[in-house]
Amino acid sequence: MTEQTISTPNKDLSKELSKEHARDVFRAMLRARVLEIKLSNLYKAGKIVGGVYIGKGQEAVSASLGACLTWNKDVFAPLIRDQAGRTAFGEDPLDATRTYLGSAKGPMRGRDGNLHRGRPAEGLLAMISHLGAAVAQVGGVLLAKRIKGELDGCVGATCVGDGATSTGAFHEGLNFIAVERLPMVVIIADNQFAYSTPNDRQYACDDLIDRAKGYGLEGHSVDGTDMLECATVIGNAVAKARSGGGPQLIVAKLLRLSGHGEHDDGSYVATELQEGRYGRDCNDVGKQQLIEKGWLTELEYSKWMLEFNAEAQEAVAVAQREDGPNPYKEEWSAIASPSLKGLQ
Amino acid sequence: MTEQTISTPNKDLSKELSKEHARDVFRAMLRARVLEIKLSNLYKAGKIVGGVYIGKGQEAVSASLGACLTWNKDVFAPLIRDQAGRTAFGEDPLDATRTYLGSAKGPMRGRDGNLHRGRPAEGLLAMISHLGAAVAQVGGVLLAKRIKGELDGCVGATCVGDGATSTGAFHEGLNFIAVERLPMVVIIADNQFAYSTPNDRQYACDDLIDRAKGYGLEGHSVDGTDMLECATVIGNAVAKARSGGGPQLIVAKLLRLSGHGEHDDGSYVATELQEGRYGRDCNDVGKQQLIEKGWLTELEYSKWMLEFNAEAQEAVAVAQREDGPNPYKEEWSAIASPSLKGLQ
Amino acid sequence: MAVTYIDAIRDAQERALAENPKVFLYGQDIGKFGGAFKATKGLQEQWPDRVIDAPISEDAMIGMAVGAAIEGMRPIIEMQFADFSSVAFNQIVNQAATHYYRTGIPVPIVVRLPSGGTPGSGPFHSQSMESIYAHYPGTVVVTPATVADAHSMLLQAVDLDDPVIYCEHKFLYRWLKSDNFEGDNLPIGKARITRSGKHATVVTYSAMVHEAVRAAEILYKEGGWEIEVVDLRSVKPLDIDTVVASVARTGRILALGEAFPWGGVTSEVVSRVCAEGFHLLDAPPMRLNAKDTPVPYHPKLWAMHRPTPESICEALRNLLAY
Amino acid sequence: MAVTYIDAIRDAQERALAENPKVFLYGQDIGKFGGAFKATKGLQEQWPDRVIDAPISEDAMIGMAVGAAIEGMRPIIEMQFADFSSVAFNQIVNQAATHYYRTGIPVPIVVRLPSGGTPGSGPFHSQSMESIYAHYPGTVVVTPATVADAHSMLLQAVDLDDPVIYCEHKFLYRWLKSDNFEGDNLPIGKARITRSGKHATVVTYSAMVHEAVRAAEILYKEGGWEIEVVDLRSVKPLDIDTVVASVARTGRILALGEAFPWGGVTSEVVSRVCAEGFHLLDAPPMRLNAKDTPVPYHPKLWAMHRPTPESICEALRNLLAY
Ligand SMILES: Cc1ncc(C[n+]2csc(CCOP(=O)(O)OP(=O)(O)O)c2C)c(N)n1
Ligand SMILES: Cc1ncc(C[n+]2csc(CCOP(=O)(O)OP(=O)(O)O)c2C)c(N)n1
Ligand SMILES: [Mg+2]
Ligand SMILES: [Mg+2]
Repeated sequence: MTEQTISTPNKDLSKELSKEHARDVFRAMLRARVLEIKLSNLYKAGKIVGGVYIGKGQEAVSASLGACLTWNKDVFAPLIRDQAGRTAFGEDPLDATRTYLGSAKGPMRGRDGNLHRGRPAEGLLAMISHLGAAVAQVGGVLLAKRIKGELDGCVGATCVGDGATSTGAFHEGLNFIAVERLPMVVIIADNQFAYSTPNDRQYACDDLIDRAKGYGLEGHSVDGTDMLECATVIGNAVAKARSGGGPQLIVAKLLRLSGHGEHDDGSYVATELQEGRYGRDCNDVGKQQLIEKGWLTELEYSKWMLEFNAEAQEAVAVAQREDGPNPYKEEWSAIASPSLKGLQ
Repeated sequence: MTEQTISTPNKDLSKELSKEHARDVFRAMLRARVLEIKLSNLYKAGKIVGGVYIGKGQEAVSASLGACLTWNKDVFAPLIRDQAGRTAFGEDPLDATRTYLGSAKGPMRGRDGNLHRGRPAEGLLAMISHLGAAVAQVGGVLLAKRIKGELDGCVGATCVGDGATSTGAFHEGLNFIAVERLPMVVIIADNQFAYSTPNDRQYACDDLIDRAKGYGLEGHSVDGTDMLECATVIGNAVAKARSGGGPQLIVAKLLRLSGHGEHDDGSYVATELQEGRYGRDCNDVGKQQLIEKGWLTELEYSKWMLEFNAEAQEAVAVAQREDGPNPYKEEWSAIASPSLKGLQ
Repeated sequence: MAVTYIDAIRDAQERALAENPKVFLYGQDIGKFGGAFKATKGLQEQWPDRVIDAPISEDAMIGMAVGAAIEGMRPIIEMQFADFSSVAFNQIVNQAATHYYRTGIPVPIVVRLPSGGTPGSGPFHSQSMESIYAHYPGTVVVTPATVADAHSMLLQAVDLDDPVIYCEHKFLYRWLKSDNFEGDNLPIGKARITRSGKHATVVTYSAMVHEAVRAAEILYKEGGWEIEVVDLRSVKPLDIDTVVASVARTGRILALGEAFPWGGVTSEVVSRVCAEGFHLLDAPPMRLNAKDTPVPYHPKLWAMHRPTPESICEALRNLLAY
Repeated sequence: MAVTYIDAIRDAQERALAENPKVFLYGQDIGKFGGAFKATKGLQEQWPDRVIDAPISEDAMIGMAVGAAIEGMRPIIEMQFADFSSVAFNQIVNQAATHYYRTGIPVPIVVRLPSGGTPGSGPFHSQSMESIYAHYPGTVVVTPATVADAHSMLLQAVDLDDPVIYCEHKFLYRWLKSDNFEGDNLPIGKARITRSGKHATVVTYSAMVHEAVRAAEILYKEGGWEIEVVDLRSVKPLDIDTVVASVARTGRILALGEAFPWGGVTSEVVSRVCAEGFHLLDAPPMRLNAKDTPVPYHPKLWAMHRPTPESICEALRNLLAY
């Protein structure tokens, strides 16, 4: 697990969802959920400094995206609620635990924390906090690949929330990828809240998918709680972008099933919403759907749960055993150029 | 002319365009054109430092907006090509000549120049250069009026170009006014170029009006070279916003009939475009339309031209006679608070 | 009953709303939720029309505020974190800060920036941006270090006619307590001698005032050194008279700040002291800032990135030994 | 045949494109049109896929560049005016400048900022933003003052692994001429003695180097004063060794800049000289900056807003008289 072994082959999904792919998506959803529950517990036990932000309820959307992306070939900029997408894409759970727990061995070496992690050299960008900023960045990776003549068959992807759609960065980024017609998929996970702010204080259109046309993007709507729908729609959108169909915008409707972070009880989310159409848990839905299709048995499910629990447990244990960064051995420089090291 | 005398009464336009209003719009178009030709000539003669930016070809759009706004009540943030809107709204031509020629008596006192002028206390905002920044600002004026209980019957307005739609500021501003449902009219004058950049490098949708729905704005398209259509459509949109119909987005199609500024020959504009549908001059169209309707005679037109030429001539002459700012008498402080004057 | 620094910010806003109908609050999650740090808790209930939730649009938030101020209002804008004001940078420095100079119409807005580092907050929730905004003509930048200053300076900021960047330090929010909000009500633009001394002066502001006092205590115990601590309170305008008067007494100065080391408040302080009190200096004026990297996430790195009582003592020992 | 400062910028970009397939140019109107200042004239014809017109989206332009750099490219981004980089501020300081520190993956981008005042350009087409970007860890900020430096430093900037803010002064574009682009090819990070002297040192950069030389000439004629002029060339890193060595010779320093007076390069220079060469100073280190207002439009105001040979001479006379 310490090596980067989990990767997903380049899937060129046809309209028909395969059993194999659906199971991959669901496994990533489960793995992410299990890992995030661990992280949440660690936070509540005071073992994680800063904050923990989980993607409960958004796993179907996120995993459906990540499962279509190929490590070391595609580029993915996950945001706040994309543990499932990271997992499906191929992020090692140790990257998460090490970053949250501040192990010096994590990809961020204690310099950055929680969600602000990635492996940019392998296609997983490390988000900054400023919402919307990743859209243009992913576009830049793709533009670079185009200039180098290496774009063929590649795709870029990112997820944002409803709140992030209000940022200028998001707008400029979307417009840029549309003008350049880059093979990119942008998912808006419209979970009805930005922190405490409900949609009616965030935007005034009926549905954010109404924005697709205005950018000249192909648009897709999806029920973010319906795993099979997510896997199909998102899978097709990725396949379309990959095969030259131009940039794709997907709006997934769902509900954030946690607080904004684990410090937040989310008590401002009305009960009607929790009990409403999008209040259901996509992981429950996904399990049900696979079982109904005969693509999963209860026994398998239990085995997976055991496996993922053990994996998460181990990832936490490893990270907890590791030292944090040693401030006395830090280089304390933000400069990369060898000729300028030590100058200020 | 040195006093602010020209103002337009609050017009609540019905669908039917009145002769009176159509003539007002056209007069403003002519006055602006005449003034800007003078300014352009001054620039070419080396009498204006910096640059001159004119609205040739965009007068119908701009005047149709300005003519529906009431000085000292409504709020208007003109942009680059809005001399006609300024004139129709009630800006004294002296404000233009004084600002361009750097008279200390102008509203900007030589501190800012050319288009960066206004009378914010009277509802005419003074643009900064950064495109898109005025949208939220106008919205802020309206929000303030709402909080004060003075919003009833007021309207706010601004114009931007096709290029400005790519800015994050424009997006954030539009979204904000939509969420607050402010009585505001935003016109996109899509003149097919942003400086030298043609639309296909600026946006990827078929028509910028496709963006209205995505913001939850009511949208209107108009042929910006057709004066009567502009006066009607823009007039109705302003009336609608004023009477509680919520924010309105108008996209006017036209062609910039000048260079970006008078330093630019605009040679990158293809002949087909100049000879195409939007290549015609709205001022010619407007004159023709009024004459056909029997709302204007050639004789009147000639009298107006004489009148406006004299007015522009006088405005230039006055400004040229006036002193520029005296740097030795400047306060050289950007601080307004009396208690902090002189501190740094 | 003790009140905290964040209580002071909340109470000042409550009073401003109560006393001045021109005041309104605008920011993300500040309404029913009461703000990410609860600085506006309960205020929307009392003034539903004057405590308004904003979309995640920092640029538009400031653009809006400028328009509202032109229309005579006195908006207080909450940035969720100072770091996100980077997105509003243009509207702050080019729209708000230039408006009075250009047009003669003032833009009295207050922009609240939850600033500074706390353990585990990382590069994008820890920044100190006072130097960025202070560089531009037309701004006022305040950096309260005490509960009473947090209170009175916010009220004063609302009354100023200029855009005020109000840098509130997150580390002080709940940690810093006082019996009440009362203080000496010094005006913005005046520094304060927080602790008097005679051997050296530390000029600082915001959370570092407390670290400086700690360092002063250590050195006093260690060798009877009496370190004077000057709290700038506002970094623009910067009360150089009080600073120079202190240097006149001590002959030695350390300018201390939590921000990045290139430029910034500490270099401005040193430069001004040189310009106005060079002959008073018995030793080279010194600076101590954070290290020249983004603010790190890990508490151990964070603790070494910013100045600490220990590193301040070390700097002061060098200064005293000169 | 004379070449100009803007020719140097254009030629350096041409060479970078020719020699390094990783280089590409991105900016508004830089393609067929050749850029607002013609710095990219004819380049798109030669490299249609590597000279790309951008929408008016400064934030996205830098976001794009960061992504491209991560993917191994070396983009050069043209801001139409430095002033508009305010809209890209967040992407520059938070995305580009932090990336290497956070991830270990460098972000080698060059951001060209047409900077500084020219008569009639006004508050939003005249700004000098070097201090803003230099404040942040992870940036390199260069400010060439000569034709040869404009050329060599742009090529060097492309080769550096960090985000480089390349501040090119618009006033020098066509006014500053040279026989060719050749120079001493000093590396970024090294200052240069532009004129040697023994009575006082002026430390400056960009267009002000030429104003300083003019002032030095005036004072030489006036009273035989020999003023040394140090051209910093890059303000971050800042070559304090060369500055201090100069102060060792002259004992007197004036830090001169065209930017706003609060903070900035001049205060950083003064502070560092104090830290590293205090004992060498025979007089208080002085600063001269622009006035504390936005850059005014009117040429008469503009000429008084920025330092001029006359105001520099006045400052130097005071310095020499101390
Ligand atoms: C530019 C910017 N402003 C403010 C914030 C603070 N912030 C972090 S997450 C968040 C809410 C995001 O909501 P949304 O985009 O809907 O994502 P969700 O949390 O619902 O997944 C806010 C306001 C930020 N990160 N960036
Ligand atoms: C944020 C920003 N970036 C760049 C510029 C420089 N600039 C001034 S006008 C202009 C073109 C504007 O095009 P458009 O919005 O279509 O208006 P038009 O000139 O066609 O009326 C540009 C790029 C600017 N003013 N603001
Ligand atoms: Mg959300
Ligand atoms: Mg245009």
